[in-house]
Amino acid sequence: MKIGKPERMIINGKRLDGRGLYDLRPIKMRVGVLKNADGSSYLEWGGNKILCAVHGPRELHPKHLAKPDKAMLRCIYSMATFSVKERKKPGPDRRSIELSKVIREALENVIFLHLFPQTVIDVYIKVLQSDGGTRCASIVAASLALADAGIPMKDLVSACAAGKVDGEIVLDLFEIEDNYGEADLPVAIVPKTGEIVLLQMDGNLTKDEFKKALDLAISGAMKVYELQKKTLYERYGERYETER
Amino acid sequence: MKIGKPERMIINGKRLDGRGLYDLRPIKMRVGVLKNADGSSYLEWGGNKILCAVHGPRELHPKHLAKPDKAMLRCIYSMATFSVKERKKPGPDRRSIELSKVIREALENVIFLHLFPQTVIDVYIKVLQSDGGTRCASIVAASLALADAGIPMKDLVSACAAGKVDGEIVLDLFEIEDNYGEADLPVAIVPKTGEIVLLQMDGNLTKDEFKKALDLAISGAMKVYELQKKTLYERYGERYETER
Amino acid sequence: MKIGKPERMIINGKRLDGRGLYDLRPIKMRVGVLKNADGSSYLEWGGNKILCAVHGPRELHPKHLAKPDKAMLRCIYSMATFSVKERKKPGPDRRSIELSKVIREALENVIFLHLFPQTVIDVYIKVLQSDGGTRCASIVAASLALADAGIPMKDLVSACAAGKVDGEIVLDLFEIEDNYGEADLPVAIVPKTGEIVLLQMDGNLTKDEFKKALDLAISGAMKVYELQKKTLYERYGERYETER
Amino acid sequence: MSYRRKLCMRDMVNVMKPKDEILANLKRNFILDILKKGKRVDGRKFYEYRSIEVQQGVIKKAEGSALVKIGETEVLAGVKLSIGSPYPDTPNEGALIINTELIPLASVAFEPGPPDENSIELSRVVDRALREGEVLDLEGLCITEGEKVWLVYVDIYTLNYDGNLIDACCLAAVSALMDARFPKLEDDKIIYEEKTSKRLPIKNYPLEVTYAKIGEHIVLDPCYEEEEIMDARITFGIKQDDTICAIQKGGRGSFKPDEILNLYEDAVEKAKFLRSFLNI
Amino acid sequence: MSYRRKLCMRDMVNVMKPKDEILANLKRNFILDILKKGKRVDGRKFYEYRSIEVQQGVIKKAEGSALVKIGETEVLAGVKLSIGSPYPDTPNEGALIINTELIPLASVAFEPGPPDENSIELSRVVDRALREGEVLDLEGLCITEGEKVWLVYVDIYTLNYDGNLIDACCLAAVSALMDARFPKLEDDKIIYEEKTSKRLPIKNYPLEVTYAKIGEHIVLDPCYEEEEIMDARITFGIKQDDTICAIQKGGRGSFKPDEILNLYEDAVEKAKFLRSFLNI
Amino acid sequence: MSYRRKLCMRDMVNVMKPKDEILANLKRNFILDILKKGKRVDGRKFYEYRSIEVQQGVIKKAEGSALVKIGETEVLAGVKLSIGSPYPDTPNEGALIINTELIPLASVAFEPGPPDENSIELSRVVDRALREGEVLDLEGLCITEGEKVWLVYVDIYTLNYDGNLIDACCLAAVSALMDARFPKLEDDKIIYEEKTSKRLPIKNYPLEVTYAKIGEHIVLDPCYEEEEIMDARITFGIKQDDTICAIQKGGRGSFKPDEILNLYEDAVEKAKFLRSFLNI
Repeated sequence: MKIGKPERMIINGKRLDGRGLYDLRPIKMRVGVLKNADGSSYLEWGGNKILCAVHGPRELHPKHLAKPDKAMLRCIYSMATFSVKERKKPGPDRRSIELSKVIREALENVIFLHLFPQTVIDVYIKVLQSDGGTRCASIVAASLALADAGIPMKDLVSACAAGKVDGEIVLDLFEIEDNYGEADLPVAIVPKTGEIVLLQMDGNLTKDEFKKALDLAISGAMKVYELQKKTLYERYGERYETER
Repeated sequence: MKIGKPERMIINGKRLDGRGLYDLRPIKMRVGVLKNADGSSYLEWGGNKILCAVHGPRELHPKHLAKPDKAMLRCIYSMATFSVKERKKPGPDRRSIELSKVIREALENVIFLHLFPQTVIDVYIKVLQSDGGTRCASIVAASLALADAGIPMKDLVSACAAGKVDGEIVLDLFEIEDNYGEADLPVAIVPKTGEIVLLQMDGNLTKDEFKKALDLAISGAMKVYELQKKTLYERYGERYETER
Repeated sequence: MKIGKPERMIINGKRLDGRGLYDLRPIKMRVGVLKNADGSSYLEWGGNKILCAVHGPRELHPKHLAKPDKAMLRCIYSMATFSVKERKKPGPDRRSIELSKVIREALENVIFLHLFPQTVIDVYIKVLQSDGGTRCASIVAASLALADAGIPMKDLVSACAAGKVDGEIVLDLFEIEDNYGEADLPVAIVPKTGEIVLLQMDGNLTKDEFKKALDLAISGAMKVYELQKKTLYERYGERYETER
Repeated sequence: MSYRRKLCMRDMVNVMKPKDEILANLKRNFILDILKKGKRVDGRKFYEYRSIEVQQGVIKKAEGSALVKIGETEVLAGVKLSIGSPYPDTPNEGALIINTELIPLASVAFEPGPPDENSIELSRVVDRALREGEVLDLEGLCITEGEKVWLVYVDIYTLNYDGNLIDACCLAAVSALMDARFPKLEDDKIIYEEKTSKRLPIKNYPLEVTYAKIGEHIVLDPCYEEEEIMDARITFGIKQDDTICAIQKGGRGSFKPDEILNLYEDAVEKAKFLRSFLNI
Repeated sequence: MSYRRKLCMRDMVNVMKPKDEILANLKRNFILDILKKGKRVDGRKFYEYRSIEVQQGVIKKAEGSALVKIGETEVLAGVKLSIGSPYPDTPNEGALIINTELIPLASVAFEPGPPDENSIELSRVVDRALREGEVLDLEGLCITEGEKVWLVYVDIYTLNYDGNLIDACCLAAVSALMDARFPKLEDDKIIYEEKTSKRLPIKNYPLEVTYAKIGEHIVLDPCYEEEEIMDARITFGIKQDDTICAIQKGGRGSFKPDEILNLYEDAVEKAKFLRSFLNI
Repeated sequence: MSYRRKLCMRDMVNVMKPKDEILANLKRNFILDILKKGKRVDGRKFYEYRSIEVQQGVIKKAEGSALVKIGETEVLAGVKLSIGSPYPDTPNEGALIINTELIPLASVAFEPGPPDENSIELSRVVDRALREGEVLDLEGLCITEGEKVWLVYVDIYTLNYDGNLIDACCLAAVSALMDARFPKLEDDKIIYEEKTSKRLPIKNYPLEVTYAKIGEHIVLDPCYEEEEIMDARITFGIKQDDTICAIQKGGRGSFKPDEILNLYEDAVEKAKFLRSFLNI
């Protein structure tokens, strides 16, 4: 057994942070928080604190990299050195390069990139504090910032993880559960259609557990979607409507 | 004396792998082994296992790097991490950069580069297993792959090393002889003309020893040349003829 | 107290190298020392030995980096590995990148960059031996090399440091004073106008000390300026005249 | 569109599609047309692997090695051992370090230089299945608790790229680990020249199974032409007890929950099929 | 010009200035015109800071943290502690390692990738004030002389760039150091989850005050529009005893000696003002 | 052409040669014409060095140093010592680490940045002669067997490039090693300020001699103009017992075996000549 692992992580149906098995952590969202960005958002999700800026669409230099029929989407996910227990070395590591890729692919699904040929849209995600589940939180923050930038999308992307801890399927793992639990299943969806645009898993699940976790994660993402819409509504004074 | 050095490397005129002083190790050659490459080859030479792919001639990007009157030849020699006793760190080191350069220069001698202006020809050499003499083996593999790619050459390049071990001039050193011997002299030639297109030496030789080793290496390269021609003949059903 | 720090650095008004408080170290200057450079200089200033080469103005590649209305000035300050007590690792470090920037900015002040649109002027400074005060010495060497290259300037830039050692304000700190003194204040000026084009400080000074040190550094730079003019005069047989 | 919109004028921009885009669309339509007829571009069934070959022991210098071919896709995995210190929080465990490299031999699409995001994703996806699937009993790699442990490096090179590198690399890695033997240890120094007969402490045999989604169609083991135009990809890491140990979805396309659950079931069967090439 | 002149013919070269240059000149003239009237582009007085906010303790994972806003400029500093060996020539001193990063969130002008010269200069200028201003008593970071000392990392990220990052970063760093508490130490292992109530050994409160020169005008705390067209910049690091601990002049413009001496006096007052946001 | 030929249509491609190519050909023809008359572009004989200067002790901060000029080619070598651990398989030997850098001061052809292949080849060719020629008795660098040995760094900078850097760098390196003195050692700490009178354990004096082949002509010590258009280059590392310790052929041209044997004989004489500048 790993040194540092708690003996039990679920006691009388309650998790170490007091939540029930299927509870989300508290979530706060704001958009338009950075003056210089074309769109921006700040998200607190449990102990996660995430700042996201969107620049663009704007011309891409050098021009030969630009795509003639659509915008290029670039995405950089990175963690502040002090966002984790032991100081993280600055600069990109392999994990953040992979995460940047899967987050970008999830966002590409909903953005009408063909409306902005020859341009680039940059999404910068900075994890200021990390507490498990930063990739889901990052996608949620990024789609808010894209909406704030006025970039047309078929829908917001929403996301939530489920997983297995002490033999139980639970929603929205926090750091300790992430580190010492049996499985983590982050899922991002396009809420209107129910399509899954990000799916990763590591750990160990039987078929039934997997089915249960997948359903649970999707239901979590749907709750987060309501918060996203509310945030945009409060900011822009109208009910959030998707494009077309 | 270095720890690990055998007390004697030649016993009763036989080398540690059982060869006589002037014997080549067993050599196997194949061409056309990789589907995606324009030309490819696989070479086993003693314990060396080398895979080579040729891509091109094809357009070079960015265009301003292209040469208006001929093809650019690029060559990358690299070793698999598990090709040596102690795992090699991935990525290019100074040795492989130097070897890539001298191998490229040897190949440039024979390729009719002026037939393909504005293009690039890439030669990728991967040493999958190393047992001494990889640069000669790489040149031999590369010229087979270039021939397999149908790139016109004035001749194949062939190569072999000679050296000094336990005071004797010997042909085609294997790893232990390379590490603990007194001198290593890799030579690449254009067999038809006898020109020397690669020549390096490290160790210690008198003038007479050098002369003897040079002659021996050239004779070794001529034997390898016969194998190269045979390989191409078997593959292409006609006697190998050089371009004009 | 740092290990290695001398107990006293000023004894009876004399410094460890025998100078009085307001004395410059011996300075030797030469121009036109490198055949390949468009302009060059060699400077010995106390134990500092600095070689400087200027290449340009010449066309800048790739062209899109060129400035349409003036020359780009690039400057690289670097130290030889053996210029310091313990071998310096090769390659640029953060200190030399900062110094390159502030030296370039000082030189930009005097060069008529708008006379050479679309071009680049490169200034390469190599510290062969270091003995404290290399940034001032580098600026002095660089403006000599620029003059040697025939690049029009409104004036030479001259420079000198002052500082605080053992409680006294002194001129032109050498290495030990630099390492163990209380403050170092390098200053570069345009002598004709008295403008300050480089100013840095680290250490601790009261207002009166700062004023005294600044005056002293400027007076030192004026003395160095005379040596610069003399050097150019001896080389080019006419009194140095600034442009326009 | 009912809220702030900075960029509406951009919609007017009208740019000619160059030939590359047209060509890509033609290719996609060609492959889609075939799929609509229930066939694949190379004649396979939708949920069928290409021919598979596994050859162990090809690199004697390595402690273990395996060459795997899936159709024309070809990868080589080698295992090297060395000795290191354990992590402070797992003092009695060795380490497994897996690295996959997209080398330019395999395709003109793979550039020389440091690994790009595709290379890193591949490397991490293979690593994830083996790590989470507990291919090795890491405690079996302990030499002296808290001091010395075996470090097991698995390096995988792509030799020819014709689609579905993930499954090939994972199969090659497991096969090379099975092939590996500990080298002799003398006074804590490794005598690489002398291999013992002792195998690595293999605990599980996790393998990866990858599907591509093209339009509404899903196919197993995509070949190069299919990968080139696919919308999305999904990989399942499956252990021999049929549990799942890793998933990775890739590409900008999407999957429906039902599709994923169905593919999971198929993947369990396919993992069994792959495991037959390892004789287990 | 009375000596060798290689390049006279180049003077003839006549190149059209493109729009960018024209635009830059227009901007500069616009701001200069306002300055000539004794005003600034955002309505401030010449020697006036924008509104300042300091918020400590914003990142609980860090040992200390502070968010600082100067107008729309926003930076976040975090302090992390670890244990290391002292330098041989200072066996009883810990170390302070300060790093400032210009991240692209803050401005389209900041590119991703390794730090450029602007980033390095900013980082070093902030470092210089804190190091030379002896913000920490490094001997108070010693755990075991010659063996173990605390390493104090201060990492500062720019969140929004609207000019004068130096003053904001320095203020944030000092504030984060003041906010920091030592974590618990158990058998020389750091228990990051449990902070003690023990503060870092703060010795001085050095702060930086920056002025920009535009034409003949000098203004405190330049905003983005002013920095964009300024000729030169000067920064003073000031300790609470009003002595100076660091200076950095930037830009291709120049200062007169008198200007510098006058600015020093003003900077002493402004440093007091900044210190009021730290409640000292 | 008697076998598979994929690319025949490319032969048709007809591209105008730009001016650069024409200029290079003109230069080459000009130099070849002179060579055909038995002369060289700078008036030397074919097998003649340019004037050589060797100046030791030019950098006092270094343990040893030498400035070498061959014609207008100028290089500076410096020796620095430090203390390190021996390699496990040579516990009683120190190490010699040689590095040569093509710095942009020396030529517009040398770009700033990490070393390119030319820089690496130069560095390794100089290293090879010194290492294989056993310039130092590495056992004489042992301080405590298996624990502490001297590391000898030789760093060589090109100051002005006018051809034949190899010979100049090798001569400078040997000369700097001969100039070097051990610094004082106190409790295993190096007192760099105090040099002892003890020299490094020089064992051999290997030097390098380089020839260029232009057309059918071979010349010693090529100058810049000759290197620019040469077909090939060959370098011999020669010890003072006239044996050979290193060879490097460069360039896409070729040599005949007889040419190489003849050059070897000449190189032995030329190495003696070079050694006279070291007073041995």
